[in-house]
Amino acid sequence: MTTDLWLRPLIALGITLVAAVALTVIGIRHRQAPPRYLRDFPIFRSLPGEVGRAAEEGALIHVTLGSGALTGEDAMTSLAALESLHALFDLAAAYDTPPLITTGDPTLYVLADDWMRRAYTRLGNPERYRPALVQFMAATPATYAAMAATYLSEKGSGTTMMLGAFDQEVSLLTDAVIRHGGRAIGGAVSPLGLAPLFTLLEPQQLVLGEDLFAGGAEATQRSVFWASLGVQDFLRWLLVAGMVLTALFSVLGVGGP
Amino acid sequence: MFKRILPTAVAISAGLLVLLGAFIPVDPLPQIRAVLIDWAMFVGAFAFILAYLQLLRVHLTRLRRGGKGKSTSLWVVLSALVVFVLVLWQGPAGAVGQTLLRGLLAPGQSALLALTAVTLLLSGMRLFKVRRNLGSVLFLAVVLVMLIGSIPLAIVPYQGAMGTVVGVADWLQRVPALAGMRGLALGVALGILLTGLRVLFGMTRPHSDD
Amino acid sequence: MITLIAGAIITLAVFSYLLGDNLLYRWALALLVGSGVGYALAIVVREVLVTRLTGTVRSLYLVPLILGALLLLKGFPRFSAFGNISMGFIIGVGAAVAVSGALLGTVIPQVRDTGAAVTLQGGWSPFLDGLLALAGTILALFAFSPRVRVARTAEAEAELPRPARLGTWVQQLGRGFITVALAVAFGGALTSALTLFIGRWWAVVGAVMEAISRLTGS
Amino acid sequence: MIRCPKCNTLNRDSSRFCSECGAPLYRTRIRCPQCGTLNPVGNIFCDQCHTRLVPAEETPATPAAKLTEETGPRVQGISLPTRPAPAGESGETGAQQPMPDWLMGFLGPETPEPGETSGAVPDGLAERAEETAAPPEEPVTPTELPDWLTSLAEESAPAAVPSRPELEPAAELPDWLTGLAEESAPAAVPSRPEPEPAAELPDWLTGLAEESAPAAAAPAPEPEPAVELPDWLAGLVEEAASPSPAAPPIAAEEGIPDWLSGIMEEVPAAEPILEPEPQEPEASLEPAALPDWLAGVLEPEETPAQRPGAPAISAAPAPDWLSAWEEDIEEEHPIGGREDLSAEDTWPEQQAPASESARMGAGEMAAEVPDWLRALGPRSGAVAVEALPEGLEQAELPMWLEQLRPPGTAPLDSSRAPEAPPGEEAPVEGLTRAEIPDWLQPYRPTATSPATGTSALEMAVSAPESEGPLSGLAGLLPALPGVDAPAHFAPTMAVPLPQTVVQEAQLWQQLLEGGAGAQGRPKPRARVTWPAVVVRVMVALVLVLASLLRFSETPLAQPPEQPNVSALYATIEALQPGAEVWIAFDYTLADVDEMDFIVEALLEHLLSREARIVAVSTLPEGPGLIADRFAWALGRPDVSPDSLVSRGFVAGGTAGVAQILTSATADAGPHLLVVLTSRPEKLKAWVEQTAVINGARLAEGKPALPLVAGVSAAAAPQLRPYLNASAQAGWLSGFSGVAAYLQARGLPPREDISRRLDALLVTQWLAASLLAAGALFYLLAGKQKTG
Repeated sequence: MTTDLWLRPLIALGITLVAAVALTVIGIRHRQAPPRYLRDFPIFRSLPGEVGRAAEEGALIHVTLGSGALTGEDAMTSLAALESLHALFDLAAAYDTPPLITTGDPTLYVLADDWMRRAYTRLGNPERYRPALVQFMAATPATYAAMAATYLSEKGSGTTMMLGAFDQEVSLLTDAVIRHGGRAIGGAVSPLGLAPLFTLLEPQQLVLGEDLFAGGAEATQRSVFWASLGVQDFLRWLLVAGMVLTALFSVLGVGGP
Repeated sequence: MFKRILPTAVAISAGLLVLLGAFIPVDPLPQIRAVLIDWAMFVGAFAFILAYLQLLRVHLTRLRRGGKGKSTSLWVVLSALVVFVLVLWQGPAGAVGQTLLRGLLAPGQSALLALTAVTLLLSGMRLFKVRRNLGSVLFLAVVLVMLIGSIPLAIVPYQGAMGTVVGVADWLQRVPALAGMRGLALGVALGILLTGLRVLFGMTRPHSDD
Repeated sequence: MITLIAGAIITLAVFSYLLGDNLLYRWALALLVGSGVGYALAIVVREVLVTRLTGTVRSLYLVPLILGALLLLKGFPRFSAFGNISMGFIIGVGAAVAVSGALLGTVIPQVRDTGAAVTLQGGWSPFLDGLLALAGTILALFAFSPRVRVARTAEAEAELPRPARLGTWVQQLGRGFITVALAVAFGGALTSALTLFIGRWWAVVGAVMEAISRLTGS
Repeated sequence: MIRCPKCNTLNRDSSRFCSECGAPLYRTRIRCPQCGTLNPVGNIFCDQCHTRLVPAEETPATPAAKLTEETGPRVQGISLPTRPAPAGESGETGAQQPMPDWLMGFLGPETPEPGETSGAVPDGLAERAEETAAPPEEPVTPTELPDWLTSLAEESAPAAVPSRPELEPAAELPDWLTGLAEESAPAAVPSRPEPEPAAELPDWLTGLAEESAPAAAAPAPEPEPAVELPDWLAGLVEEAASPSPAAPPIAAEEGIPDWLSGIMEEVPAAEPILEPEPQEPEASLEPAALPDWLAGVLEPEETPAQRPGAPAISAAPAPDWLSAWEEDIEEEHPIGGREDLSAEDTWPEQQAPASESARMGAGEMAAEVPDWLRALGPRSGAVAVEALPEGLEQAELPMWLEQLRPPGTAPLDSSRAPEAPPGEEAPVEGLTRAEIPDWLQPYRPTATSPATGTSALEMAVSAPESEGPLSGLAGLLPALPGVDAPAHFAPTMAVPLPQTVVQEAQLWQQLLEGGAGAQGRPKPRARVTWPAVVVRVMVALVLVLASLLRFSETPLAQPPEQPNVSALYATIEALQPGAEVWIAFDYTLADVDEMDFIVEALLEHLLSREARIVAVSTLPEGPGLIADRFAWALGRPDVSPDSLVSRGFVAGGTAGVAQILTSATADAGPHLLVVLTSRPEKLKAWVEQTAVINGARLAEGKPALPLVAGVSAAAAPQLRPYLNASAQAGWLSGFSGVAAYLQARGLPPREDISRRLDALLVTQWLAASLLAAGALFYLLAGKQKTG
């Protein structure tokens, strides 16, 4: 047991270096000849479509980003959720039917606020950006979900997007969606957050676990994101090989449990 | 300069230092990691101040504009200011802090999460309205076994049947659910790894204006 | 006594949501949000800022103090760009901590334990359980692989080359294991919520009984 | 299904890459936010409605900036997510000259490829764009030049034409204009594997091939040879392009016919777009030297069977008006049969009067041939071409021209053709002023001051300077349009637009402006139907009753035996008196009702083992919870205050946990770490950072720090992989876990614990039956609906 603990940082360092090298190699190879096939993620491509539909119906798009702090465990989950909404920020700024973005963590609020302001600046009219578009709603997950749910009933939301670090409290949001109607798209990484979303959304509206990290690739279409998916695949085979080898050693009784 | 280059440089250097501090347990790297993490928490506190001020601004605007939701905004602003001042003055262990905790915050938030018992049930009951496939049948069957099998009945005649349901519930949690949770967790860990590496190597710069 | 009565009132106000979105519920929620934010900020200021700035190694916190001040400039759109450095610092450290945690706390231990569970030492039953857990974990992992080509319709299935059809099977089985995991999580969440539900109503009944006994003096 | 241009494999509609060869399957442009037009990436303003596409201060320095991985393509203006074209695939990026405005007006918004929902265009707007745009025809790709023209193109195409990805042709344009559109963005001209056999040219055109061949042989000095518009169009282009005199046509010096040279210099090659176009198969690419409008004109209509990208098989059918006289020519002068005719006597002037049928009611116009045809000139071997039918303007317009007549404008007779606008220079020697067809006249933008009818620009130029050193002098400084123009300068169309077009524009405008206004009109909320409220209230009532009522005196439920609970008990039981135990209070206020029982059970056992408790929390509400639980602990007998120490709140989530545990490697480190949490990511953070710390502790030769956990029932399933992995020292979850732990300690069963356990059992059974009932209801309801 003790050698394994000492060995663990070394293996972790090795995996990080392998991932970094793979990201560079696959990135370069990807730019020359795109991969033979990649599963597409229609749900992220439909996000910008929602802006147009909302613009036509005059309805509100409500984006809830969850309570994942940027210094915490869910930092990268919150960042992945923001990256998958990249195209939405630009289009919303362009059509001037901006979504209402809410979050339950201060650091995530500051970053989301930055992204929205930059979308307007990229469009060339930073003065049309209004600070109320991105709101920090509450300090605890339960009150955040309940408060966000009241916005659905107040503003008659057209589309509700629940992407990010959610747990059991997302059920308050799904209940509001059932009561007040409107379209919904949801994605989370924790099973506690996915379970209520599973009962509310159809398969094509639900983003399961690792798929949330593919949102950036679909939204920004940058080759570094597609290369990341390629590296994730490469590392996936590495993990499977590791599990099978460990199992073999374990069956043969080599190496402690 | 301030918009792009400096933030990216700071993010990459601080990130790599913290990463090496975790992977190479050789002094002074772990100490540098601890200091940088402590600083990150310190700077995070300022983000909380900013978010607090923005919350007050939004609700004060709604108050000024009047109309629907005016009274709720009044409650939010008043309670936010009063509680902040009192708890800042006395601290969490003070009389005001404890009374607030036991009389308002804990019961209120518990009640909100207790509401999820009803909302989960209601959304679970509509499962077959949303999805009518093999997946939802499997989902419902496992939920039923979990609910019935998590607490064994003390009444003797049901011991036999009850035992199998409890046994199945336990097996479900120990093997297939464990496999699914691990697959989900490992997939998410890979996603976190690559998203983090993109930030650490400056390939994506969520913090800069570009 | 006051906390009990107050707790009961706020609980009933929150549960009034079941009857419909009413003003009582909105006020109770507003009170919870406002006091929750005020309480949390007071703790953060006291326990994080004040303790460090008045502590022994005050000088160590000069740099984060500057970064914090720059972050406050994010509140003014014109100077917002100066806050990018602070966000860069937070996101850089957060990314490193998340990556190191993911590798050291999730990837390596989970890979090792999934393999280690396949052992003949405990007899056939644990061995089969371990084997099924190993297969399930691998299938659940491949349920997300973008390289696994999935055919959603019969014609698309016919077009896929034979080895790729295996991908569809892998993904469906992997999703099966994940559905079982989500169902178990749903059961756990419901159990937890029911525990809180019972606790809250017992607290309300307790408070009412307490109030009655205080009033009637018995 | 989309067919891959590279290997012809069929792919699913939504595929982004070919499943066989991996070639990308989609295109990109910058979609104008105002009118939805897809503009070439190089544009700063939208070609259609002039909305600014590029942020004010970031106009790109050089349009031909190299695409790099880091900076990625300089997304100029509002760019829908554009997949950067890897530099290798798209060939070098050349500067793309924006198509002349008057031409773009005809092209209209580009409709997406059938079947491909360009995800970035909102569905609603995409559909509206489809409704308003003309039904998309099968796009005539510039690649299918008839063989006879391709050979011509080879001879006239300069060798050094850089390869350029072809642009997507405007789909719904008539052929002759499509040619024009493509000409302004000519197809890439890769090196051709083998020259196509010279097909039999119609006589009147063969001359063209030879005459233009020598010109092409001379290497074009630089830049790429722009194709010359026919005079009747060239005149228009010069006027619309800019006041500055057009560069002298290159072809003029080297003897290329005027109509050819004019086109070559007026409309240089288009800039390549970012998105790698589906690569047309090599063989079918057409040379850039020939004017596409001509190719379009001389090509036969693309037969539907000929799918874009398919190798060019047969020449596109000539439009009706041309094919009409080709037949006539065939009858009287079979093509290719008349080598003996010399160059002089092959042109209409010297021809015998055209046969009656070819004239299409020709009047006195037989002699006066339109310039663009006269420039084709007598060719050696070209068959004598009958006099053109009656002047094109008068003749009954051919079908392909008729489509272009704007609605409601009656055909004008040539007499009303406007004279050259005032201030036009004298026609250049050798260039005859083209007679602009009447239907094009209304669309010539003229800037006239309302009062005097003279151009407002001329007024600005003729007015004497009022201040500065040149005051009093007039006309010295060139008038910069838009800068010096007087305030009331308002360019007006010569003819008011028809009502239908104006209404449609207003509708679009309302839609776009209404976006913000419509924000105030929230979508009507779905009324909450009373059955839903009844079900909701019934479910809540049933649960409340089940929670509060007592169904039997004897306990219904018994605590489950859980190995992890026994392991936890053993670990705490093995603690030495005075051992330091760190407890992390990481549950939220919402879980207080469940976690309190767990905390009390563990605290009670730890205090009975005389352990020194150090409490810490990574949640803001943690210190309050710690104080509350410590107050409860101090209320118990024989508990001294100094055995309870609170380190308070540590911010930063995982970072905070790492910071706490970093100090744990100091010598007086803890002997046991107890994590009490209801949020899975909190325990994951503690488990992961403990692994990091134990690595460091191991390096210092210290034993690893054991970790035990008390988690809520909700978090348990998700944490089981972590708890098994590291917390071999044991863990418990939920209220049933507390009951099992107390039973493991051998304590007498507590009344409140067993009653609460019974209530939990009953509510769980009730919940299971409600779920089953719901499922049954919707299954039956579904059957009725489908039945």
